[in-house]
Amino acid sequence: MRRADGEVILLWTLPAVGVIWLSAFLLFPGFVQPMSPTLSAEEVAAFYRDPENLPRIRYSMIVFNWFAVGLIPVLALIVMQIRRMAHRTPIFSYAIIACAAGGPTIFLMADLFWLLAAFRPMRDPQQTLMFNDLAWVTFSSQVGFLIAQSVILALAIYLDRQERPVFRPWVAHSNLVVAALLAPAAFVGLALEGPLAWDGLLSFWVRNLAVGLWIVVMGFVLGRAIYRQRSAEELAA
Amino acid sequence: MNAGFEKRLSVVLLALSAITLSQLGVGSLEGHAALRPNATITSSAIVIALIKVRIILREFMEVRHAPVLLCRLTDSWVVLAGVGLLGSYFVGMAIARG
Amino acid sequence: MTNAANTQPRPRFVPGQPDMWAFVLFEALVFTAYFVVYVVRRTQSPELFLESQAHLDLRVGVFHTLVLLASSWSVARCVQAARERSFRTALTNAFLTLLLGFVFLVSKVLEWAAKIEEGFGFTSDEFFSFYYFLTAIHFLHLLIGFGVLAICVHQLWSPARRSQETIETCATYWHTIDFLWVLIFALLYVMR
Amino acid sequence: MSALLRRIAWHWRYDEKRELWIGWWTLVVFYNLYGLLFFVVARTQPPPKPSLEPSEIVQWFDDRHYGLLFGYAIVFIVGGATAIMNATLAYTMRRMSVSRAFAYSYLVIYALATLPGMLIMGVACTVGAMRPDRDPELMSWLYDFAFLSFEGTMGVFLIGSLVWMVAVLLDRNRVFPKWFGYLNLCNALTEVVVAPAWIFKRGAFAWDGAIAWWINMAVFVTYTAVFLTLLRRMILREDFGSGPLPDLPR
Repeated sequence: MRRADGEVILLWTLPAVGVIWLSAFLLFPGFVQPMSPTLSAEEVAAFYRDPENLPRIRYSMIVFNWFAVGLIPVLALIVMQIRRMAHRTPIFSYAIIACAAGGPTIFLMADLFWLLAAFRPMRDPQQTLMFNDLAWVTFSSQVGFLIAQSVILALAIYLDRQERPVFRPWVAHSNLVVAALLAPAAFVGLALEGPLAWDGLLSFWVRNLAVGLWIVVMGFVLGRAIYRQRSAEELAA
Repeated sequence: MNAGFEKRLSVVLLALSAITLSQLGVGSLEGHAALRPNATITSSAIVIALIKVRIILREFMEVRHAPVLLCRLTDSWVVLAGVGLLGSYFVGMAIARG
Repeated sequence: MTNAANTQPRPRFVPGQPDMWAFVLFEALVFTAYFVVYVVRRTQSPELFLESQAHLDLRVGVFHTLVLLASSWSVARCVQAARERSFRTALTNAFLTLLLGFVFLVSKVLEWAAKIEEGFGFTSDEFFSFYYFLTAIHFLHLLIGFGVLAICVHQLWSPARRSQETIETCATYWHTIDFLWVLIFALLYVMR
Repeated sequence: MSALLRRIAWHWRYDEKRELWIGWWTLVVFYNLYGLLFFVVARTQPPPKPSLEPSEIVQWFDDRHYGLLFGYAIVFIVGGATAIMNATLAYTMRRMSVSRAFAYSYLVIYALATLPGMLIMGVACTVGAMRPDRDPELMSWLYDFAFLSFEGTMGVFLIGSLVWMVAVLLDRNRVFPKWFGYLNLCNALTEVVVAPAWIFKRGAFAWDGAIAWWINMAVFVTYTAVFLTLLRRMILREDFGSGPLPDLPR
């Protein structure tokens, strides 16, 4: 019996989704040089009305809309690995399942607000500003599920007490580091300027690099675990 | 069926129905009187309702055969409801007037 | 299972699951809280409440009360018959209860329809808000009660089941619908 | 303090039930923390009046500017903890003699509940508070969005409680007492009672009303306190078998 059938395919969707996310990220004109929260309503409206920007906003956000849930299969693979760990209860794998839908749903909400703002750029600038705020605040501040899945994964790894643990302890340590790097972004509402603002060092650069780092690290260790599991199963067969 | 028990249930039903029908009398207060708050009617309505509730609890729901704890609990709820409803009526009226 | 052959009332027992009594007492407290809010709001604008209340027909309320009291009586008979292992009688009484519950249901819907026809809706005024709220939340308990009675009938139907405890638990739930209505009747239809 | 740390370390190393205890302590700590954040720091509970004028709403946001921004930031950081809380509660259903479908339904329903349950409200309040000079009409929209998403989303809790109720009533493994199953029904019924909050702006049925908020909150707090206590007992009784749970050890 090969329980891991198809897991390799799911694993290799990760680099594809990564490339797509990165391209959409670069395509959105508000990300490369993140939009400042200090812009006035008129300036924000002008950003959406700019014929240079508008198509790029729409197309990048449509791509995000397609692929926002792209990480869920990878989270499902993590769940499968947690199930192989030496635990007494399925609580940790349940908890990752509970996290899996939360993050993408929130990201989709942010995506909807951006698309709504871009749908009728001639709206009253105050309304465009509100949609823009909603999008950025939702996007930046909603780190709860990302933190939770890192912390839960770390706990699961620490409590995986067997001869050959599924993941090494350093994976748990790095997950905790990622969780710590994500946390400051939750305070995004407190400042319109400086490192906490949504275009700032902590809320934008550190947060998004932490997400990227997590995807790369988990991609590698997950790949190694899955291939090791496959060869072990082939040997057993 | 145990004839004694059956008779008892029917007597209880008749008593409860008779009390309920007697409340139809309030309906005859048409016109002016109907549109005035009436503390007597209100308190009697609440008290009669709670008496009916207690009869239902004791007879139909067989609390009279139940352990003392359940009797006490249901009775304290009946008292609590009475105090709560009458109390909020009279206190509320006093606040509205004052 | 209870000792069903014993026709003498047993010394001190809780009818049905004691757990259901926790539900009964908790719901009774929640409803008491609703009632207190209603009475307090009512005393703050007595004229409005009385004027709207005059549009309710006391006779309909009395009819509803009589129907539910009778349904309580029949379900009590059902329990008693089941205890004496006359399951045929018990089943008849369970069906009678269902029928009476259904009469209440239809009559309540007709009353609501008539009030809406006359132009009194949920948002018409404060009295009618409370009227619809209290009758509707009670109605919801009644709908759950049909499910409960179905369980009771299901138990009585086959000799393989017939758990006296379950039947008594169902009956206790049904009586709760009845005694809560007695209070709602007093507060909506009779009180001045 | 060091004794406490040593105790925790012991449990971490040797306690068979550590995963369950992690779940239980997360539940206890976070319910208290959420209470503190919503009631004391952000001061969004008890809820304000739905009938405020736009200018009063601007004032409302202004009065608790830092409370909202700071309080909800903490909510955002720890909000994901609900995942482990719900996983623990779902585990209780897995331990019952019922189908796993109950545990899975509960898990997914409450994972979804986090959004309308607090995150949308947090986003709306943060956006409202971050620009006090925003158009008052839009502030009023954000205010409605915050409170109606929070209070007016009932289905997840309604169906979630009913799933738990059916599981408890059918269970033969004695995981929870039957009366807790019925208490779930009481909680589900109060979720129905919130619905008029979508219709009324004042009175007992509005989102700050005596019936739609106060009585419901009392029922919810009772329900939560009860299941935390019962969950603790369940963990103490847990034997990791598949049959009925033993009695509480003396």
